[in-house]
Amino acid sequence: MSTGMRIVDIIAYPFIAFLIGMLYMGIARNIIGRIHRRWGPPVLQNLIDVFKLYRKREAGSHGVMFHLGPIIMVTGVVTCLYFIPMLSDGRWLKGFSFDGDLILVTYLMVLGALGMALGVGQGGVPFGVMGVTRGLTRLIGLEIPYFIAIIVLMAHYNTASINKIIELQAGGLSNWAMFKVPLAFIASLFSFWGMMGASPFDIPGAPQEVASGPATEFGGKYLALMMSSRGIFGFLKLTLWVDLFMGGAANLLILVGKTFVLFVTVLFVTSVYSRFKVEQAVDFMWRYPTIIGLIALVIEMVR
Amino acid sequence: MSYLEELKVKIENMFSPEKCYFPKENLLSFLVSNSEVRGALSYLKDVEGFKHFVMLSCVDWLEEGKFELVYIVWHPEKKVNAMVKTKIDREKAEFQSLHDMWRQICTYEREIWEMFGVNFIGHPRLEPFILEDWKDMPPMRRDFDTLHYVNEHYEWREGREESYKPRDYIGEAFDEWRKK
Amino acid sequence: MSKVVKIFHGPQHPGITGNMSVELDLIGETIVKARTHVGYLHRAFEKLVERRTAMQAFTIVCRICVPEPDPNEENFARAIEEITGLEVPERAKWIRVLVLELSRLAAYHLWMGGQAGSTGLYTVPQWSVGYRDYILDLFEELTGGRVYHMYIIPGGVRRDLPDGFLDRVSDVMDLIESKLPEFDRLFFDNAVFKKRAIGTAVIDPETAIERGVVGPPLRACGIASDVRRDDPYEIYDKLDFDVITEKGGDVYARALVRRREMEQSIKIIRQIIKYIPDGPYRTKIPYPMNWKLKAGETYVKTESARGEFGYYMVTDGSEYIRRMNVRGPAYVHGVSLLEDMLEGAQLADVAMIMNSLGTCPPEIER
Amino acid sequence: MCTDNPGVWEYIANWARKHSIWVLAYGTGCGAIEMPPTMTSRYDAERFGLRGAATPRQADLLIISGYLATKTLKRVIRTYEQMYDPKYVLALGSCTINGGMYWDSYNTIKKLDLYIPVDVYVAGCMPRPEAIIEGIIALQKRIEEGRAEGAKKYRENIEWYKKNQREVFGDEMLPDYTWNFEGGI
Repeated sequence: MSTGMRIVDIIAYPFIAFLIGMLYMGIARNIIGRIHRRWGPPVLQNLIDVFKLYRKREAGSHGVMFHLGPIIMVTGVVTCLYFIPMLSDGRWLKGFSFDGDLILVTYLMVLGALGMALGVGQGGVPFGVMGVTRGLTRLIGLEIPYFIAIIVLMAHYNTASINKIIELQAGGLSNWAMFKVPLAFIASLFSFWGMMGASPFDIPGAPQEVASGPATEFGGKYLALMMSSRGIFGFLKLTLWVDLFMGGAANLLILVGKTFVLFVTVLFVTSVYSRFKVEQAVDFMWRYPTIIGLIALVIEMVR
Repeated sequence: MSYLEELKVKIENMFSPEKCYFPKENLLSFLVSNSEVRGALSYLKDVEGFKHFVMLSCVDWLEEGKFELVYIVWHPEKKVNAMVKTKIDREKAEFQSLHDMWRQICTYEREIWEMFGVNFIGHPRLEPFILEDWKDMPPMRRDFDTLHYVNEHYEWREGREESYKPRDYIGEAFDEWRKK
Repeated sequence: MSKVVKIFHGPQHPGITGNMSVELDLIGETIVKARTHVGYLHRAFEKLVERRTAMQAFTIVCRICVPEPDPNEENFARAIEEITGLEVPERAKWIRVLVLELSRLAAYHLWMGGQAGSTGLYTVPQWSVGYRDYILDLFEELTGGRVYHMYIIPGGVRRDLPDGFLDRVSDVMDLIESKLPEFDRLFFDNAVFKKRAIGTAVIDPETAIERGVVGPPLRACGIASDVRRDDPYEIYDKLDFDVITEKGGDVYARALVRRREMEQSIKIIRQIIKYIPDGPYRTKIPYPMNWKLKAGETYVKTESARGEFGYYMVTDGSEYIRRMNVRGPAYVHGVSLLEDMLEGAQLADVAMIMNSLGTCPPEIER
Repeated sequence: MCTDNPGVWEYIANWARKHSIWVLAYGTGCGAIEMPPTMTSRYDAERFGLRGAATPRQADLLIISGYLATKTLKRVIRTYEQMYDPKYVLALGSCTINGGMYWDSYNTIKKLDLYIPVDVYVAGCMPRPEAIIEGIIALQKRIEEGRAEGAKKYRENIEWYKKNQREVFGDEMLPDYTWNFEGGI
């Protein structure tokens, strides 16, 4: 691949994630609309929303960190994105994967939340601070089953490279990690729902409790940045799970198909459950998914 | 003799109610002097079992120069209401606070303090309840003219004053409707 | 972390029912002190009623409580009737009860949406508010208004039932009844909702009576208190229905009481459809523009969806009402009781507790 | 930034604004009772790109649903000033237009447009959900034509608005919010 092509590839990387992520959020609003027995907005609604927010004329500020918060969030998300290969075969959209990138990705995924916390801290809105506190507390709950699942996976395939894991899953459905280490997949699915903000775990931004949580004081361009990064982050997580457990994707069509299936499970969960309180969520996460994950770990060690 | 009629006799013996009668079947209403209110209410609550406090109201009898405080209680077992009334002086509107008998009286007293200007002695929290930055006289007093206040403080949209008088119009419309 | 954070929860906040605000002192997520602030909806109804004749006043009283206006009309009409001695025809009484029960069903649907929405379950409000519209359509056909009806006037009701109206009521009742199990599955049996609601904001029976709690919150403590049974008005003594009680006194028990009362309302409406008599639907009233109301006083009450709704009315022989004082259930639930319930609760529960107590700001401040 | 000559971007932006109106969830009066039916499954205002926003910073449209008590008016002005330009106001109900049935009430305002700029009035008591949707469509038309410039009007006539507000509030005036700076810091 020539250097020019490589540059195009790298520039296209976040944009593809952004577009698909935004489209998914639009489709989500549609599907949820159908569950609500109504039509729902157009599919492109989220893109229109983001564009409108970028074109807001005013945006108040509370200082430097308030500016930087959303920017750190986007940076963290995009950096993280580059280490997750979208397509396994061919030369396109491979990202910068290397041996041991799974560990790096795991840490980079938290960076967005931390950037947000810094920005909100300067906003001075108690709801925002409260939302961030809730978000970080929830993170403690979510990370445990996720880490256990990752450890099981790494032990099973004896590698910490996402690309290697994808390669080892090649060759048919039965080779997928979700069937090879089913318990680890189930454990990781709970924390996946939590990370996607699906309903029992959508605590940080609960409108009835803390207005809109971390985003309370952010409007206009800041909110647009946050929405964009949320779109990218959503697609990032979907891709990561497809890579780790569902055998990766050879071309964009397969990637979209697999991520979409995973995405729909999130929607169904989100529309039939109430919201936990934060300590209930942590309690839940440290109980069922963690136990399932530990069993998977024991099985893996015995094998 | 029903329970309420017995109660009426008891109350007439015990207190000196000015006017003790039944406005309707299961409601006993009597007017006592200021000093007897607490006694009457605690008799109703502790001896007779009128455990549920319904409401405290205030009526402005401008012509007599009196405020009438009305305490309504409910008997959860016998299913009857009783109404204890007392008249206080309008010029020096003061009364003892009864918030220690039922907690929710606090709220009612706070509203009456604000709306009628009755000062409840011993109330823990006499602070503005509904109105904010109110500088005029307490608005529920009968000598407060709300239309005058509106004319002073707000601007009317043009066209409203030229329209028909609703009062006359409703009268005519009602006449026509009645003929049909 | 022991730093106290002060939060103004409302008036502009999605978790507040209506337009009021709660000032919360928080340590972490736990509330140490709560103060309610009301008055954002004060329209001075009690003052306005003093300036209007009875017939003019009856059109504005329904605005006192927005989610369920009919108990206000009923109270006002019955207070005037009791003071002036007007006789209401039999058919009018049955129609009034029909309207009251329909409006109770509509209010419970709205409550269900609010309660589910307050815990983050957004599918239920979408469905229940949608089904509530079927009832509003019935109201529109009967009275001409979706929300404010101005239908129950002193001396009867404003007009007779349209042709075939009862059949349509029957259809809507069948539809609503068939949808109730859906809500059971989605909401009342929802594991997460149960986990959050059971044991939250418990009221014990003694304090409930002492503090003036009425309606579903009182019945959720196991006390069978219902104005429809205790002090029957209109024709409730002729109808067969149960007073629902639950043990527990928490948010979940209150939800279950309301859920089971919806079935009772449907049962009552079915009886009305079956047994409603023929006859005139209102009596002749004196010329309304100078209708001198006999001097007198009365206290009337109606069981609304949130509990006992009372009117204290005094007349002095003129054509105007001397004083009308409204005692909405939220007056007690939404101010002093709410403050006590919130102390020690968590920030996440505020919306849930407000909804389950049936806080309705417009009737607190009128 | 505020531009006097709308270019292509402004034209596209207006199109986007028209199709993405976030409503501030503030039920100021009894009109709030018809907002749930408007937003939920029967009338489904989300088809037009309407969405609830939890905080004023994110909202585009402030719906004044019915009468405003003076105590609420203070909060409404505060909320309005916190919203970011471009922002719109839709007033529901006769009571916002001329006082409606509360014409002689000492605690409700009679003319909303004295205190904040109103883009669309919807008459009625209560306006039905259809009427609300029609009002929103009228607002969309104004946005598309670039005529919904309430914030600009507010900034330009700030003395007049503040004078009117002072008549109601007396000395207890609000602190100033974001109206006095343009395009952020």
